[in-house]
Amino acid sequence: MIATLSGCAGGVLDPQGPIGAGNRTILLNSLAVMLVIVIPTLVALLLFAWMFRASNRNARYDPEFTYSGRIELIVWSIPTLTILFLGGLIYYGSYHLDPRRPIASSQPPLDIQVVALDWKWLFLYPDQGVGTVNQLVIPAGVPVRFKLTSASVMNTFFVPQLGSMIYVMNGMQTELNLQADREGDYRGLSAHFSGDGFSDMNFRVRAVSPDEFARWASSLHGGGGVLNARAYAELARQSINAPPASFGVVQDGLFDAIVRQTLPPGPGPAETAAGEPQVSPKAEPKAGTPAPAQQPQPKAGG
Amino acid sequence: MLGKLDWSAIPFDQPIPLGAALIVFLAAAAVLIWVTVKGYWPYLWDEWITSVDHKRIGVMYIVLAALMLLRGFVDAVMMRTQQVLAIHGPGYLPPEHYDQVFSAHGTIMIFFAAMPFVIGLMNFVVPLQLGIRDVAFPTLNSVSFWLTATGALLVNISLVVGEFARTGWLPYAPLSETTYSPGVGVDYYLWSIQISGVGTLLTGVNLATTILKMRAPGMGYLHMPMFCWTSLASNLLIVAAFPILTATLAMLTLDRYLGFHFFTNEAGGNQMMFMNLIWAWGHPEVYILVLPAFGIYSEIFSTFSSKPLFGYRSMVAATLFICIVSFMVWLHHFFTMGAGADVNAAFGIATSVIAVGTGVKIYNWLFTMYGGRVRFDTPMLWALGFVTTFIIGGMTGVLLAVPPADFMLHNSLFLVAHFHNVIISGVLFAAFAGFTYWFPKAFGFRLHEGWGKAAFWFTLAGYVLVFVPLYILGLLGMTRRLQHIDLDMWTPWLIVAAFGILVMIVGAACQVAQLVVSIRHREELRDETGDPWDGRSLEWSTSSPPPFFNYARLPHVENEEPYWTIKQRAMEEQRPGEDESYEPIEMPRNSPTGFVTAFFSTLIGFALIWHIWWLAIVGFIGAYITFVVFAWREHGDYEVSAEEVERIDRDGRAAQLAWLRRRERVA
Amino acid sequence: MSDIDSRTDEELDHRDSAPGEERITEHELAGGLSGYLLGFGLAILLTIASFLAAQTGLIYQPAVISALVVLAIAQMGVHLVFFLHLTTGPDNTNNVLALAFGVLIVALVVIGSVWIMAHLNLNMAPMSAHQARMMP
Amino acid sequence: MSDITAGSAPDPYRLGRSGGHGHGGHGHGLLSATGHGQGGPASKFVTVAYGFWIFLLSDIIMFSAFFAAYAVLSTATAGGPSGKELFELPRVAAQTGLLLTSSFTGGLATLATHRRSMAATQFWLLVTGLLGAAFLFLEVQEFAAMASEQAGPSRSAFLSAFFALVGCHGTHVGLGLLWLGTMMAQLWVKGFRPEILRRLHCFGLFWHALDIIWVAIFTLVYLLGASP
Ligand code: HEA
Ligand code: HEA
Ligand code: CUA
Ligand SMILES: [Cu+2]
Repeated sequence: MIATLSGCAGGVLDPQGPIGAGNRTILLNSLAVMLVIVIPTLVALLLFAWMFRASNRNARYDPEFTYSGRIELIVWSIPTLTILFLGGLIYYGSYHLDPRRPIASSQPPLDIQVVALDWKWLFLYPDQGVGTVNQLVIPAGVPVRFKLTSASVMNTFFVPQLGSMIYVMNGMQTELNLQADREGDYRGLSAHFSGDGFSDMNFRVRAVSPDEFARWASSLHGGGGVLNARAYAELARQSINAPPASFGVVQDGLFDAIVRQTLPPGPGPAETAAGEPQVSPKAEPKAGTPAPAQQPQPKAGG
Repeated sequence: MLGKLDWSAIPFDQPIPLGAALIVFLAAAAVLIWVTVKGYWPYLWDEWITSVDHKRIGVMYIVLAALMLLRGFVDAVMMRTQQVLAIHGPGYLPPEHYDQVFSAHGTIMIFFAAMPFVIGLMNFVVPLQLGIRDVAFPTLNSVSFWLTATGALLVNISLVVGEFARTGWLPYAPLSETTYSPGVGVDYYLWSIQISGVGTLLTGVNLATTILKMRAPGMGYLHMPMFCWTSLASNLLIVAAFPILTATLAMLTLDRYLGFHFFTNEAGGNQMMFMNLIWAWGHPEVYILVLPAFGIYSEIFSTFSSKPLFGYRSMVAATLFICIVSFMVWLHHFFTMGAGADVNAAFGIATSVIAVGTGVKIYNWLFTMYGGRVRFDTPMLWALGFVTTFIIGGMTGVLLAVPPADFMLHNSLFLVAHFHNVIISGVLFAAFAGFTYWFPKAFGFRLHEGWGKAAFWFTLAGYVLVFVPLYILGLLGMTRRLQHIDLDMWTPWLIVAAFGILVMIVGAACQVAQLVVSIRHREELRDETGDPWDGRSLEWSTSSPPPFFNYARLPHVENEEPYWTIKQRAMEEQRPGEDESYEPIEMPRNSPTGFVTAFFSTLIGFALIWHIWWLAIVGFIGAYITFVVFAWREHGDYEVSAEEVERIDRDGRAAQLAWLRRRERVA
Repeated sequence: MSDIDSRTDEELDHRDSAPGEERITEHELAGGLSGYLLGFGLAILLTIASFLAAQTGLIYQPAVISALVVLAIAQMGVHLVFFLHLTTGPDNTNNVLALAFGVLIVALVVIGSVWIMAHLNLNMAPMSAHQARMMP
Repeated sequence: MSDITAGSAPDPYRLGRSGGHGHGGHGHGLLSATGHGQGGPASKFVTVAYGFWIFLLSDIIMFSAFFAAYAVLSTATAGGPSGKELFELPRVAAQTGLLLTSSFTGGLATLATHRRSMAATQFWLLVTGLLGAAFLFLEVQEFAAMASEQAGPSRSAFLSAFFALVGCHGTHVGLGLLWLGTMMAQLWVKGFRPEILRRLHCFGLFWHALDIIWVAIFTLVYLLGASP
């Protein structure tokens, strides 16, 4: 089972970047320390229950054995010592793997802004001037500095193989630093339930070489799709299983406008579908019939 | 006239819930008709519905809990089957229904299955163990029960009329605000939890007062049985935590009903505050559930090892330690919100410190068995099943308390596996263990051992088969609350989990069979001694079922194992002694107050959910009138004459005396 | 705990007073009417002091908050002692313990929440100074 | 530790409190014994008052959640008016005086019950109620004024928290008045019976507790909010 576990790609035990690796090491360290006392405890439990079974007449019956100062002392101190060590791990781990902490690297970090919409992810590349929906392209080996917010309800941005997740909330901005060490395709998702379309709030993360990243960004830049306030309002309406899309032009300051709520939060179900609140609004039909928001019409060039 | 309520509220277009609801309601109607035809109403009304006897109320709590457990279990089965059927497909539950299922499952399990089960056991056992005749406020006790039942009723009404919340068992804002949840689902949640929460709070006040102020003569704090200690801690936590829940849900209600902005996206509302407050209640809540469970296990380990509890004082200290520390850790539910390293480290360390108190308990149970004579009756099996699996669940809890690890496992199925791992072994097994252990006390006959053991083994196996895969799935990056799945990597484990749930169904069936078989064979299983397990605390000293006044004379207590001492002395002195005079005693009178209050609160709740304002006003006036009528009533108590006490008492313990004599002859 | 053990019930009996119940003994400083009067007077003085502290410049401005908090705690103490007849006597132990538990929880909830929320708000304020500089 | 049973018969039912062990012996001796434990169940008066005391603590904890929310949201004015612009301290001073005095007269009513003086008790209870009603009147007036100035609870999170916190206290005062009225009627009809005395005692606890909460409100909400 252990073999299948570690051999299996895609989980949190198969990290592809320094943050995920750090998290995993801490996880395994803590686990190991605890197993050291949990396993003997488990064995002792079963052993004592069996040894002192009523039918075993060889076992000593000692109903007076109800207190032992020595045992009490041991019983309190073993867990205490374990927790002391674990406390150190928690303390240092919390500081070194704080999501806001920049990743040490010779490369300057790449800035990406993330907006969780109902129910899709919008990624903006402020320096490249482009944006994508439900697909994230990052350069491998380069630290990425995410700034994240939500257009409506809470979500959690999470790429299991890259490590730490973080909440995204409307009117607020969280920060997260991640890095992919190797090129590859990873799965990204929302880890926090956000409504009926939640199960499809996944995105693909493509870690490519820095050169390829630059090529990708410049090929996109100025190309199809304009993301301005109006297009954003369309995009912010609820839709399920939105296909990946991209924008060659992104209005300046869009992200900050969302964070500072100059762009209003997503409308929720009220303006979706038929427009009137229902007792039990039906889910959108799955895939196939995407709402208009998912195909930004290419209007003007950049 | 009817507010938002109209025919569209009934899901005619959704065959599954409608059919399920129809079955439930037909069954309920059938029961009602049966009761009417048989003419049981007067009996039910006099002996149960209006009863203020803590034992009757305890039993009613447990009946309610068992029913809701079944409902919650059906939800669990639906979720597990949906997740295997919805690999690369839609499954059979569309999202808006699936979302209600997991929300209802969590809500029902915590508030209407686990809480009533635990409260029911405390209600039944604590006064008996304390050697007194009833709780401090018997009528209030009945009100508490009926308020809890009201909450459960409202949740189940949402099956047919309208919908339930689609927000998870804790309605995180802003998803639960009107903008994103315009329907009545969240309102059902709010009012049913508010109403039952008031009931729970009153229970907390009641039992805490009972334990602190009403113990048999001689029972100092350090003579209380362990279960009373953990109940005390749990009820203090109820008193301390439930007001926070009330306040938090009140704020959300104000947001939804009156346009306030506590947690909205607009006008400066702060959604993080909702999480902060709800967990300030939510974390203590899980210890409210598990502390009495620890008490049950303590009783069982000592009884079935034929030994006093090892390290009694240490156990008391650990209980109080957990009680206090549980109020300092709530942030561990949102490490990943980004509060920063200081805050995360502080709360992470505080959380892991709870492992010390829990560990002490585990080791003391271990040494209780050491040097004992361990009997593997069903309650002991549940207890052993508990310790061995709980330490794994506790350990994964401590893993989640390490912030960098939680950054990867938060909201994953690993988390789901953690809390089922601790809650099922910690609370559910304890409920089953306590149920089997005290059942003979309540009804005078034992439960069938064979079926009980079968239920244990199947449930244990199913539980391992369901939740071990969930741990693995969590490590493979699968999050909770997924309505459909599109990753092949997860498939094998989902199939194992689905197989596990089948095994669990067998376990649940054994459980039901155990009850049925035991009732049919009750004469063979009759326990005349009042002490079927060779018990050590006071409840075993009275007859089974105990007379309505529990003890003809309050026992006098000298140490933590009063009944054991009594028995030992009786055996040494070779004679069961004769009685002296009886005295008249005062008992509380039955009262319909609880039931009537519940009736009006159901009206109020339903009216508020559907915005039927006039009905709500009617309900409030009715509730006030009930209150005044109760307050005006002439005699809350009545006197039982000495002769009556003597007669009942002699009847009750004739068999017991015979047993004592038999035992003497053997000795 | 051992304290309780070592007492006989004789001693404890009649020494357990209900919360708020006043057992006037000859040793008590101010009981009955004079107790209420004294409490009322002190409460009025403390209230006036609070209003003065807040409204006049008598107190160094940034420290006003601590003055107010101290005065409020003092006033609550006055209420507890003179109106609710809380004492440190053995007959009141249970009542004081319950109160202490309540105060502990209130403190944990309020201080904990404020601390957590301050950190969260700081980390997530829509526009930090740093960000404002980055604005186009 | 008392060990009176050592010499007596082994039967569980002979372990009751036999004569000679202090307070037992008479009909309701078991119920009237008080104490922290060894003495057996506390008297009904102590039990009821203690239970209510615990309930009050839980009520205060509920307020603490509203206080926490207020503390967190007090700066979230969303461009709307702040406390400094809205709070009128003279009114708050008047409210404080009214509630404090009513707490005091409530105490006088308690003293009157000790003397079993129906007239005095009813009089002081009435005064207490009237003062409470006057307090409530001022509060409603304040709320109405704020709502009419576009500063109602839905204006901003700050105002939501303010209205909820202060309004929750006001609701308690209102419910207290309802209770008080009911109690006065009961006292009138039934006289100084033990259960009436118990309830009056609980009412006293409730009323003083509301005053204590008001101290926190006028300090933390009004004085701090209005201070420059
Ligand atoms: C007390 C709490 C409790 C209990 C006991 C359970 C029990 C179970 N739970 Fe539950 N669960 C929660 C609390 C609980 N759960 C919560 C809080 C959530 C989160 C909800 C959310 O996401 O918001 C959750 C979510 C949850 C999920 C959703 C996971 C996800 O998000 O994807 C799943 C999926 O399988 C699940 C499964 C189960 C199963 C299989 C059991 C089984 O173990 C059930 C076993 C039951 C029995 C074996 C009882 C059978 C016996 C009888 C009915 C007879 C009784 C009769 C007598 C006593 C006479 N649970
Ligand atoms: C009865 C219920 C119960 C119990 C007892 C526990 C016990 C514990 N829980 Fe659990 N928990 C829940 C119910 C429970 N939990 C629920 C319902 C949730 C999720 C709710 C939701 O999100 O919907 C949750 C979530 C949860 C989280 C949040 C994770 C997240 O959201 O990301 C965390 C994190 O710290 C946590 C930690 C712990 C710890 C440290 C314990 C400890 O108390 C465990 C202590 C026990 C042991 C450690 C084992 C025995 C000890 C020894 C053998 C001694 C030696 C061992 C050591 C020194 C390690 N729990
Ligand atoms: Cu939530 Cu910032
Ligand atoms: Cu927790």
